[in-house]
Amino acid sequence: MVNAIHIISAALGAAFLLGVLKEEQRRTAYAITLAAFAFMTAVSAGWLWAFVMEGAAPVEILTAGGTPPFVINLRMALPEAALTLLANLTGLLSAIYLKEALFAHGRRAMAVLLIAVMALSGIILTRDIFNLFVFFELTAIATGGLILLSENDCSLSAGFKYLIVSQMISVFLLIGIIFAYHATGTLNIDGLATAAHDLLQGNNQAALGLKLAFFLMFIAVVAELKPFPANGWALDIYESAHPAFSAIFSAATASAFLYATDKLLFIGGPDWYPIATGIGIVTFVVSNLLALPQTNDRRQLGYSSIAQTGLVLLVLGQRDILGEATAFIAFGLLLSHAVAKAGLYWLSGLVAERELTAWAALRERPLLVFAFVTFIAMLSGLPPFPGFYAKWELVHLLAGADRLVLIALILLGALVEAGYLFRWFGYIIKREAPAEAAACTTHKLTAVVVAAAAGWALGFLWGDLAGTSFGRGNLLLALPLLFALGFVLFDWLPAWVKNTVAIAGMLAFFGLTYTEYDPLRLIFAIIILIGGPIILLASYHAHGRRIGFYPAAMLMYAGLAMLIRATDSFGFFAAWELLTVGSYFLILRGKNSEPHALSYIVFSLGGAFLILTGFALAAANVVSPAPTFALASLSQLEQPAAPWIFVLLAIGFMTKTAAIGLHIWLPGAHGEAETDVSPMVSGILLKAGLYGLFVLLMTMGKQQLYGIELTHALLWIGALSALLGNLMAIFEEDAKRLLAYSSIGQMGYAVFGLALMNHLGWLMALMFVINHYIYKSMLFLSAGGVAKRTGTRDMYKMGGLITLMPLSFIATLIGIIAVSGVPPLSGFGGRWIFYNAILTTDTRLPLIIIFLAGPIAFLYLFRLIHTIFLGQLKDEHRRIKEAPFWIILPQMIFVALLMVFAVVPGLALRHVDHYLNQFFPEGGLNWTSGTITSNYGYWDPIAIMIIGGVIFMTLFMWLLFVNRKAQKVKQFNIVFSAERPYRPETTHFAWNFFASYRKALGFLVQPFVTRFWGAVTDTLHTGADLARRLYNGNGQTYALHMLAFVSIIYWIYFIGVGI
Amino acid sequence: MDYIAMTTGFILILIGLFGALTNRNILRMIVAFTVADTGVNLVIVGVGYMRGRTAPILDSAVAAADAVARIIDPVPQALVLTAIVIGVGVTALMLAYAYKLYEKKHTLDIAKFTELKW
Amino acid sequence: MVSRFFVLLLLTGVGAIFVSLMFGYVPDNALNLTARYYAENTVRDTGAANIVAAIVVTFRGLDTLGEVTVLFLTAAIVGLVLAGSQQGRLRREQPAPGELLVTGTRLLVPLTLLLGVYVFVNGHLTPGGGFQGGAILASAVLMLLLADPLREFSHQLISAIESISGLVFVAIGLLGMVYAGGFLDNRILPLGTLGDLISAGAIPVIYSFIGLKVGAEFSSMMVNLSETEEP
Amino acid sequence: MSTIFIIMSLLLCGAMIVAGLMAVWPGRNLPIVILASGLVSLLASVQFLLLAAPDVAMTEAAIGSGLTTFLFFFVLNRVRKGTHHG
Repeated sequence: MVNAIHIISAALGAAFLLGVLKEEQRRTAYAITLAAFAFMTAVSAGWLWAFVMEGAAPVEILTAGGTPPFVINLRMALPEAALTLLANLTGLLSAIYLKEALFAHGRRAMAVLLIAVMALSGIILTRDIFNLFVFFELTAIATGGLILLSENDCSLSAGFKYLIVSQMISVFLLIGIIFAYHATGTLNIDGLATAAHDLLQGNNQAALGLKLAFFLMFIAVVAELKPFPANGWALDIYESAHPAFSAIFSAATASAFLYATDKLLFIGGPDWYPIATGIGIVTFVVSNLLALPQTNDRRQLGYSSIAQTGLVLLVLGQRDILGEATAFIAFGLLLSHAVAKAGLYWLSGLVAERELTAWAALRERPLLVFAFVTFIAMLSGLPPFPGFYAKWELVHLLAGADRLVLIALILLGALVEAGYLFRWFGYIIKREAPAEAAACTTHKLTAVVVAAAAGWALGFLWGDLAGTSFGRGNLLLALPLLFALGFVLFDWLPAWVKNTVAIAGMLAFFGLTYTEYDPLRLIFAIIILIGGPIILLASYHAHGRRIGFYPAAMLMYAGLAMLIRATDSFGFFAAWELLTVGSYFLILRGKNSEPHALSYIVFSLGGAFLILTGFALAAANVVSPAPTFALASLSQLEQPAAPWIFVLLAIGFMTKTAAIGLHIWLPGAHGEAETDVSPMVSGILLKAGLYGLFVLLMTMGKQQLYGIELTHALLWIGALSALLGNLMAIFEEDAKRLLAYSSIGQMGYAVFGLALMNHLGWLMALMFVINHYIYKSMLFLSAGGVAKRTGTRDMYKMGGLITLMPLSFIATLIGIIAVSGVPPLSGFGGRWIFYNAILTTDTRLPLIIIFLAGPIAFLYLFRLIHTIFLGQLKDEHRRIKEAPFWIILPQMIFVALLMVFAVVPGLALRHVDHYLNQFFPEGGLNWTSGTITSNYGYWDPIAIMIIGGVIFMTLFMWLLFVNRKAQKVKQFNIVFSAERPYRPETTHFAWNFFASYRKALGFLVQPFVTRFWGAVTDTLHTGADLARRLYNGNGQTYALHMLAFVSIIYWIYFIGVGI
Repeated sequence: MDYIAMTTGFILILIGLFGALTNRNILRMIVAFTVADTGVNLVIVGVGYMRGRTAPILDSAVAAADAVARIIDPVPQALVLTAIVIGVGVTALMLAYAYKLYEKKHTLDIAKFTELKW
Repeated sequence: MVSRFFVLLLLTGVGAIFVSLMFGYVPDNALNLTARYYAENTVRDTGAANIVAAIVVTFRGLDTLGEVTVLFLTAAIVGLVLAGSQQGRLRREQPAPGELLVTGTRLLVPLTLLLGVYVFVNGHLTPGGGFQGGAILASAVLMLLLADPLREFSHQLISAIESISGLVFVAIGLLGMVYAGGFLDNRILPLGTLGDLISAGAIPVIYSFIGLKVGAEFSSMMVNLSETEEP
Repeated sequence: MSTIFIIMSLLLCGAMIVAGLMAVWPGRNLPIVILASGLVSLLASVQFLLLAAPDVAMTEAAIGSGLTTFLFFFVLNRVRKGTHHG
């Protein structure tokens, strides 16, 4: 192996060599620079390879032929190899990226860049505290120089602010070092640690001196991590410096300083862990909050960088409970942050304007969008990236030690961060692109692409590590996920090819796996893996390549498939996050869906975090904790933790079923989605939440919290969701939103059924799972087809389409018959089981509410037929045609399915009914050929079908007979007088159709919930906006912050701890 | 004497920090920081001092054999050498910045350079 | 003024830290572990009479390498910062420097240079060394600048001296890895007799190049600062 | 002997603090301020001699008080001329 000191000697040699060159020989100078960086990178990479692959032992590098502590020594071990590789690689890529700037500024700038990166390696490698100081100063000065590479004039003042602060830091550091040396007689870090450990045994004068000395060193190093509030200078640097430098500053510098902090914590010992944790968590949460109202991209990234550094500091401070896993977690978070932040800063150099919305310039370049997605997914800790595995272990270990407040704060910060990152992504996809598209040269692109590739590679590596160390699966080896990711690579193919592959793939996967499901899961598997392809048939109508659709859709389906196949909590949660992200991308594709997609992802991630916490608590409380905690062992949980876990998980799952209170994202998200996406997210995705509830109730059953039966609470939530969802639907003018609100109601029924906690209730919930998939998919497709043809979704703008779009009409008609539960269609089966089921409960009030919800459903469903297909045809719609074939085809399949299912419900339900016997032996149904018997009565689907059919035909014939002489009235056969109304639609009979009901029931549909969540976001924004005035831009104030920070920590530690 | 040097050093540090935080003129801030730097150096050398011993240089007066009993701790001195040079480096850099800032706005008032904030 | 009061308050806090630091300070009666080693073994290991010099150049040579790099960096950055401001020298009439100054300079510059060289060449024996000698060299350049503010200095030459000295420093360090015990080990040359000018292995060589380098760097900073165009 | 040293060093330190205060006291003109800070360094270098640190004393004298002061004056010169012109 090449001695690691050559990282330093090569950089210095090259830097000095540059001085010999003439100012004009820039090309040569640049070549030398790149060669030096490449060499440095190769040395680090070689060591990393040796440590990882060959299991090499850590190496001490001695200088001057002596032994430490008398000479300075460096150490090369696994962490050092990884971190120097990170630093040098970032340096190399930034040097490539900076080509123009470096040519403009000449060899001196190149030398400064080389030395800056070398100094970072020095910080990482050195084991001598004063040597650390020297490298600190080198870093600080080089930073002062590199800031000047920026084209932004303000960088000058930012650099000066940094120099002021670094002067203060070096004063504290030096004083600390000399007193530590005096107390221990050594400058060697390992020696200091040993000496400190011995000295601190006694509580004498010298120990006090050492503690103070350590305090000064520690605070100086931590100050370089930009802790809140002493970090205004760093934000200014991030905002104004050249993006390539910010990439180094964020990725490499922060990592090196974190490692230096780790070395200091090694000296100081566990006494200092709480302080590190405190600084870390405050910085993490506050910085993320402050980033919320930010509109400048680089400054926002700066806030995010600071936050991430705080998070890693927190991890270092939790070493006492994280133990062996510390490195896995800290590196997972750190590398995710570093790669993503470097990539994002490099990307920001391709965007001309500094407004976040200007990033829409990237939209035309799928490669860049993909890179961006990779980066924000890494930052948000989504699977399959290292941050995800790290977050999982972190939360689990914290939960094991009962540090729940910390978990809550971490997840709050993470949620806020995900919020503004995804908001940003929404801008890219949805905002108007500026005139000039992203300008990228090959070398700039190289840096971004390498970062994105590194992100995926790290994801694989971390999955592998998680597998070997913690017994979790490597997500990147999961077949469904690989299949979905394949679409990213082949996104250049025409849409129909991808569609075919997608359908074939899903069906094939079902074929491969269908023997593995139990009857309950089989139903979900069929809906996802067969139902999915049926909806995908509608996607054949799309032309062109439809970039981005298939990766997103397949990611969602992959997540769903993995969800129902998951047997342990990790697999379940990973799948949950995957399907959440996939569906978010899908939803975002809708024309006006930017805000709705954002609220969807925020609610979903919030819910996911609750689930994560729930699982973590469960893992800590399972009677016999296993390396992998099987979902089934949820049933072993006992008081007092069990009900809390139940609550966390239930709320988490109900964010997906859009239970009332958590529903505000649904109408927009489902309503604004594309024609073939709405059925996917409504018909299939919502079932994920129900599946979660099934799993939860199957394992945990009834739980009591403060004397409240939690399933009763669920019962109420279900009933209220049903009532209010239906009520909100009836006042809706927009056909797709109406259907969306209706989903809230339908899911309410299903939750209600589940919460009944008996055989029939569950059967009913399953009926709803199946039925809702069929009829909601069908109705959404139908409404989507109509909207496609008419160009509007407002129902009062339609009318009389029955003759022009007869197939859509039939689908809608069948659909609403099925939804409303009128015989003969399968909805009735659902109702029948439903009525049987609710009769088994003895809670009266929710029962009444859910009864009430029934007729209300009929009111809004009626409008679909009445307003869209009946009535007068609008003039502008005279020439429209039936919806495209590919949109009609799945609808017809659904019609057939409904018929079949209505006649032989036993096909699906019979096995489940038997299966449910193991949970509820009582109250099952009796399936004899043709008829189904319950305790309360019997149901003969075939007879009902026949009777229903006869009645329908009779009525239909009679209607034709009485209508044969009816006179047709032309639409304009009305005499208008007076003025043209200001809002013409108000004169339409179908507008505000249920206004009279609104008078009576309107108070129930006031958007209280929307206002509540709106108020929450507003408060966060306003608070953050006020708080960030702290950073008034004055270098002196920042210095004051630094001093205040030092004093506060001093008082907290020495007074609070009371030495 | 070590206490005298240390106390003076600490006082100089405080004076320097006070000056850097209250003077709005950039050049004065830099001057104040050099005062603080000198204070730091004084503290470091003060910490290394031992009563009744001589400088760590071996010559006719101090033979190599009894150096252990005669000389003071050489390490802080070596550290201060480095610290002084680094200090002057930072000072020069800050001065160059000060000049450039002045060139940009024709003022040396730090409170005028607050374009970046929030 | 609120702000000044606040500053005083915070500084009181910092002062409290310092006071308790002094309170925790226990004077040593004997050399501690590290210092003892240096006192006992410097001669054996390095052959230098000036223990501080031995520490600076050898034992903590990496610090010193960092230190000259700091100066190198600073000189480079000062050059970078002021690059935009050096659009040619002002050629306006300036009062000619006094005869005394010019003559004095002519006399003193060679002497100063000699003194500087003496200081760093003897660094391993007497107080002083590369940094002090370098600063003295730079003061010669300073005198020239004062005597004739419009004098053209060859940036190329300064930069070449600076860089080549730096390269030699690194190269000697690397030679230490090949021929002696490690990076910057001075025993690549014979240690000689204690007290001789040619002794202490590579220390005088390194210190000389440090002196040249430091002199060049300080000169470069000053020349750059003095050559800036007036705003 | 050592009493004389202590008295000298006390005097030096007093002088240093006075010079230091002069260097940061608001209102004094810049050349004085710069010279005062150079004086602090110079006095410190004498103090270093007393503290048996000749190497440090030389360095502080040459670099801390000498070169730094000149660097300050170079910049001050530019800035002041600028003020007169502008």
